[in-house]
Amino acid sequence: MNNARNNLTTVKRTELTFLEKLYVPTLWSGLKVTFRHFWNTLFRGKVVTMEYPEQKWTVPEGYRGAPYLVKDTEDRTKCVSCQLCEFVCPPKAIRITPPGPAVDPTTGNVEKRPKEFEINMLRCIFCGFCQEVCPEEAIFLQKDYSLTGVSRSEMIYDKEKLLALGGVHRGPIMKWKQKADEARKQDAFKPE
Amino acid sequence: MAFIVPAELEAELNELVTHYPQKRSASLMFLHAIQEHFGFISKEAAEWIASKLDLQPIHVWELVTFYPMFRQHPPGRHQLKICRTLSCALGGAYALHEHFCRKFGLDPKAHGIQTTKDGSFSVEFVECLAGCGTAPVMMCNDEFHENVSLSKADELISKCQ
Amino acid sequence: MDSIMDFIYLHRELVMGLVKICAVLAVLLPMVAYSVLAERKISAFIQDRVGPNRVALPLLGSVPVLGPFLTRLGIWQPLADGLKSFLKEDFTPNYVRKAYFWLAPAIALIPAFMTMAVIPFGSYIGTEKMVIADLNVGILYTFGIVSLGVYGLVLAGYAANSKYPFLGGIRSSAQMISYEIAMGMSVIPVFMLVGDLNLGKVIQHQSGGLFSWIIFQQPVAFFIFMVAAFAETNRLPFDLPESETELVGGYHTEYSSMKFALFFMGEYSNMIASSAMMVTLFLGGWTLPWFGLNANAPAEGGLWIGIAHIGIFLAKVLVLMSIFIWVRWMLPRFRYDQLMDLGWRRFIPIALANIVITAVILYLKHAP
Amino acid sequence: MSTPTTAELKPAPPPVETIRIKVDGRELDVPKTMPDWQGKPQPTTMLQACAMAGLEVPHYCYHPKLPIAGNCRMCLIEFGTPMMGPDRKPVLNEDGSPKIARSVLPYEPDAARGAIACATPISPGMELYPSSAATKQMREAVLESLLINHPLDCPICDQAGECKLQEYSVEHGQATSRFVETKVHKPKQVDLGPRIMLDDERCVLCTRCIRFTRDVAGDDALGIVNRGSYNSIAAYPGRQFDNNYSLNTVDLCPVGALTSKDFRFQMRVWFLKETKSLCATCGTGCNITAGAREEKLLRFEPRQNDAVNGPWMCDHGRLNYKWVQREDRLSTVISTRTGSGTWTGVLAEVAEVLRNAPKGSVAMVLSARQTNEELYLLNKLAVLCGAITDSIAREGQGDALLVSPDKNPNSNGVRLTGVAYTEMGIQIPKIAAGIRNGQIKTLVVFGEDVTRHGLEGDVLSRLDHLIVSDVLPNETTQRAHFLLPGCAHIEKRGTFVNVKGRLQKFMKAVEPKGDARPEWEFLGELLQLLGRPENFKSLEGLFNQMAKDTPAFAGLEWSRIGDLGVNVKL
Repeated sequence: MNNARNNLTTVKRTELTFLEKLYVPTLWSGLKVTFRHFWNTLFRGKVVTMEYPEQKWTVPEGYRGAPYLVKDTEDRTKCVSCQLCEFVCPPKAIRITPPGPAVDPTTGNVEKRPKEFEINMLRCIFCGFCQEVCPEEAIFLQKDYSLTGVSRSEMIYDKEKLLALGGVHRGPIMKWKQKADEARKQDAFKPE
Repeated sequence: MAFIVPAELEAELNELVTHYPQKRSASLMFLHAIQEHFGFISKEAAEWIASKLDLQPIHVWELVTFYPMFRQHPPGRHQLKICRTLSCALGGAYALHEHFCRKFGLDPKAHGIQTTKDGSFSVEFVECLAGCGTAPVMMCNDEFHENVSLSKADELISKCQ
Repeated sequence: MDSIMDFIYLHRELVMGLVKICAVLAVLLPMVAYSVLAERKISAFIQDRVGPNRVALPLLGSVPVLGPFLTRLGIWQPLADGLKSFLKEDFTPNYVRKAYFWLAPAIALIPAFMTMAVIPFGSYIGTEKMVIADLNVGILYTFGIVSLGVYGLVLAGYAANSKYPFLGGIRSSAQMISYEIAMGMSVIPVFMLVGDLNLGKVIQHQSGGLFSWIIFQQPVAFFIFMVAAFAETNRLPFDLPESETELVGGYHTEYSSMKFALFFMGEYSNMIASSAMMVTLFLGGWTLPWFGLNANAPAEGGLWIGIAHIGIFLAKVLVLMSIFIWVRWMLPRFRYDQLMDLGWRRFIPIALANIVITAVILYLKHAP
Repeated sequence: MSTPTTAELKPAPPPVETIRIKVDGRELDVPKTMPDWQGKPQPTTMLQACAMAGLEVPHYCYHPKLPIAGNCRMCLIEFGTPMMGPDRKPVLNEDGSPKIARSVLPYEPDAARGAIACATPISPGMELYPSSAATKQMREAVLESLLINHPLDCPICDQAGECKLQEYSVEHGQATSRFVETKVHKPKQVDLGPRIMLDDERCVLCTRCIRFTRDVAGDDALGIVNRGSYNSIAAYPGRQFDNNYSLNTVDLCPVGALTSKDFRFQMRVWFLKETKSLCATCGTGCNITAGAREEKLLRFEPRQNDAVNGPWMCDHGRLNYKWVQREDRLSTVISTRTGSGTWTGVLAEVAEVLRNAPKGSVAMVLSARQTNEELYLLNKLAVLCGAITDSIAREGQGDALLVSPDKNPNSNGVRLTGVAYTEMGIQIPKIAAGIRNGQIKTLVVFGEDVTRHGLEGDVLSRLDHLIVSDVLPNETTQRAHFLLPGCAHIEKRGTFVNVKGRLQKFMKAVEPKGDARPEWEFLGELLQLLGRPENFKSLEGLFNQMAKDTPAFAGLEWSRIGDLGVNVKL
């Protein structure tokens, strides 16, 4: 205890001089600072404000905006409704309705797609867990930061809206395609 | 198409069952006999065997799909089996196979047994026919042919026709 | 027609009083509105922002150069704000003490207006003295009225019946009372110099050139008075009663719509009133030591001089208003104990010392 | 495997012969024999010995209720046996303990040779090393090999979350596969039968399904076709795998190869709230786990209870849950007399009717689908009104395994609570006659459509008051003057007594729809309105009171029934 105390360095608070105690010089320099800013803004146009609807912010790379669903380059919904994002979503903003037992034969090896996929943008906290957890690279946080609506129900984005906003993802990985191609190639080698 | 087994074959098969302690043990022999007689094992045949041996058809089907030489579809009238094991492969089995295929308008790269449209020939690769010294060897139906050159092959085809 | 003229002739003082009241209100209310705009704009500039620049009037906005210019200045913003105040939902929480809750905004606003009555905002126009009520005890009246202002705030804090307003109300009562003492004491030397409580006389006293302005004779008094005025009007760095960071809004937390706007107007009216008082007491009132503007306007042909006096007065008030706004962005809010310390242990002793010193100097000067 | 919690009177078992072995260096006495899947004593296996030592040996093909196949190799463990000298005597260490010879590969004495724990019996002095490095390596190798051709489509696989391949990969596997070759693709979405979908790519060929359907269900429909990497489970071409127990193979399948068409893609299993309940489709009373998400029932799964259903249940019972949440479900309480639509209002009216009914003018038809507690309360009500009571028998097809011919879940409850005696339904003609001759003016019906059981519409129209409680609408509920919407058993708690006299309790899985309330709740309130002192705020209290009042349930308490139920005297 003593040792610890001995090791401490005590920093002495400097006594203020009489002038400093009056604070008047300090006040004066403060007024100068504010006045300089006033002057620069008013007459030299040094404005930091961005006037939003006319001027728009350049969104940096890696910005986490609203999460949207993407399609691949062959116009397929990448989401297979594995519901991992629904599970991981901290504010429970995602709600997926799985497709039920009917299988769409056009999907090839991808047997499953969401019947409905809803994100409540009022609940979404843009944390990016959904993107991180997605095994199919089907949901991405995109650059939209200004989401507006006039009702709560309007802010629940459904599958069509999410897909339309999400656009096409040009990623090189297309699991279903690779699997389907492999399987097709092997059909020829199948024993009778 | 009803599956009818001739009486003498059935009698032969009935006798075959008695060779084994359990009926089920006769399944392979049954399959061989049926294939010999009909050329292949149809689903009806498999079901017939199953009922004959007090089995479920799936048990017979397991055997049929396990052994590649049990056929599930009718082969051609003349079956050309070309050995492709190492010695014959080095000795020109693939060229021979391709030759047959071209002759019959079949795909030389396709896998498995191929039958001509008129059903007269079927061509396939088989594993070792135990004639390595005289590669390439092949079988035409049950006949064994050694040192099969392309001209010999043509000869074989014309003989069959 | 004649009867009306007769009435005017008979009750000249009453009629002129009403006219002056109307004129003062007609100037004061827009000043309140535009001081809000000034506050927003100046604050914005100090913070490198642009401030309100969106509200456009339908017709004026489309005038080629002027329209967009005025819009960018935010000239129409106060109109929109005022309109908004009326259109917003006037929400009264159901747990408040309704009568006091409704009364408080009015009580907060009225004293600020009443202070204006004794301030001489000009010399003469014609034969009419430019003050609503030329009281002999003007300054006493002012202090009497100003101390009423605190009731509006305390009442609001009490009536809202919730904790933030309550704390705001308590803070405001303590702060107002503390600084009123310092303020009152700081002006005593002024009247010792002038020898009269009439504010008109105070201005007469200062009409002898720039250095006859009392600020140069009593700088300490002016400083204390100004700081106390900041405290009285709840301006930063003394905005403890409404400090939004800790009390959400203090005494007006529960107010909305026009009732909130009344508090707002009250605050800005108070600022204007304090500025006017400072101008009157320390900065020579409507006088200007040049161009012969020091003397009263003559009754004949002195109309322009009379108007110029009013303009001078307003200009001085505006400069002080700007200082109010300017200071806001320079100092952080005091802690409550610092506030009390400053009031009781610094300003009151200094003001007392100032009185004594002034008295001594005056005695020595006039001593035979 | 848990055993029934209540002690049943049985002769004390004979002392068991034990073998002393070591598991991970810990000495342990294990019985020499253990019951196999059919209950016959068989030499104890390494796997069972490890389980007794508290160590789980991973396995796919092994299942305690199926014959042993030993084909997945997942349960490989390293072991050692006491070393024998040339003189056939144990070799001893210096300290006198027997020297252990670790089992090694014949020509590679440094590499351990594992044994499949599920099929290798233990012998005296044996040492098992289920946690050794060699065992770990064997498990890694087996998993790697099982995953060579696995499609890894967990995101769309319904088994994900309860998949042994996933679990063991995490627990015992390697993080990465060394295989870069193209995977073998096998048929996906194979329609195996009306209720089963097969994905051959995911199959690990453990043959649990084949053994189940051959040895337990007795419908030898499945086999393995093709050879080598193309091995796949199949039914005979053109035949359906459609026996009434086919869905058990979905539970058995350790991976996602066999999936239920009904549950397929409906919901990921980790979202399901699981509730211990019973199947109420027949009198067997199979124990089930009901899976629901946000008040929507999604599946029933069997819950192991060796005294009732083992680990199985029939497909019919398993899929018999959809009616509970049907759209036309009764969900409003209503009195057609006054139009009142609140429970307080309607119950007050019903109480008024029953209070003013003269003795002998009330009859009650109560369903054997009601719980014991409800039947007990209804019986109290009947005594209060002097009513004659009866229930309705429901006979159907049974089978040798689980399905009972009695289609009521609580026929014995009806008998034991005194609602009906030996034969159900003998009073119905009497009630019908009573209504016809005007003696019976008030009829109380719980859970039955009496128009189909001898009290046709024209009979009912003679009644002054028809008080009906049910779950689904039918002709009787349409004619009701007072309609009290009740709950399906999955929406409430209670007990049933199955055909063999086992009293079992079940829990509430989902909330009832609309106004519907558990019958015991409003029956308690009704009895109070009629001046009875009882006020049953909780089902526990009600059950304990019933146990006191009912001779067959004497000595029982809700808290002591346990999840697997108790036998009562019939």
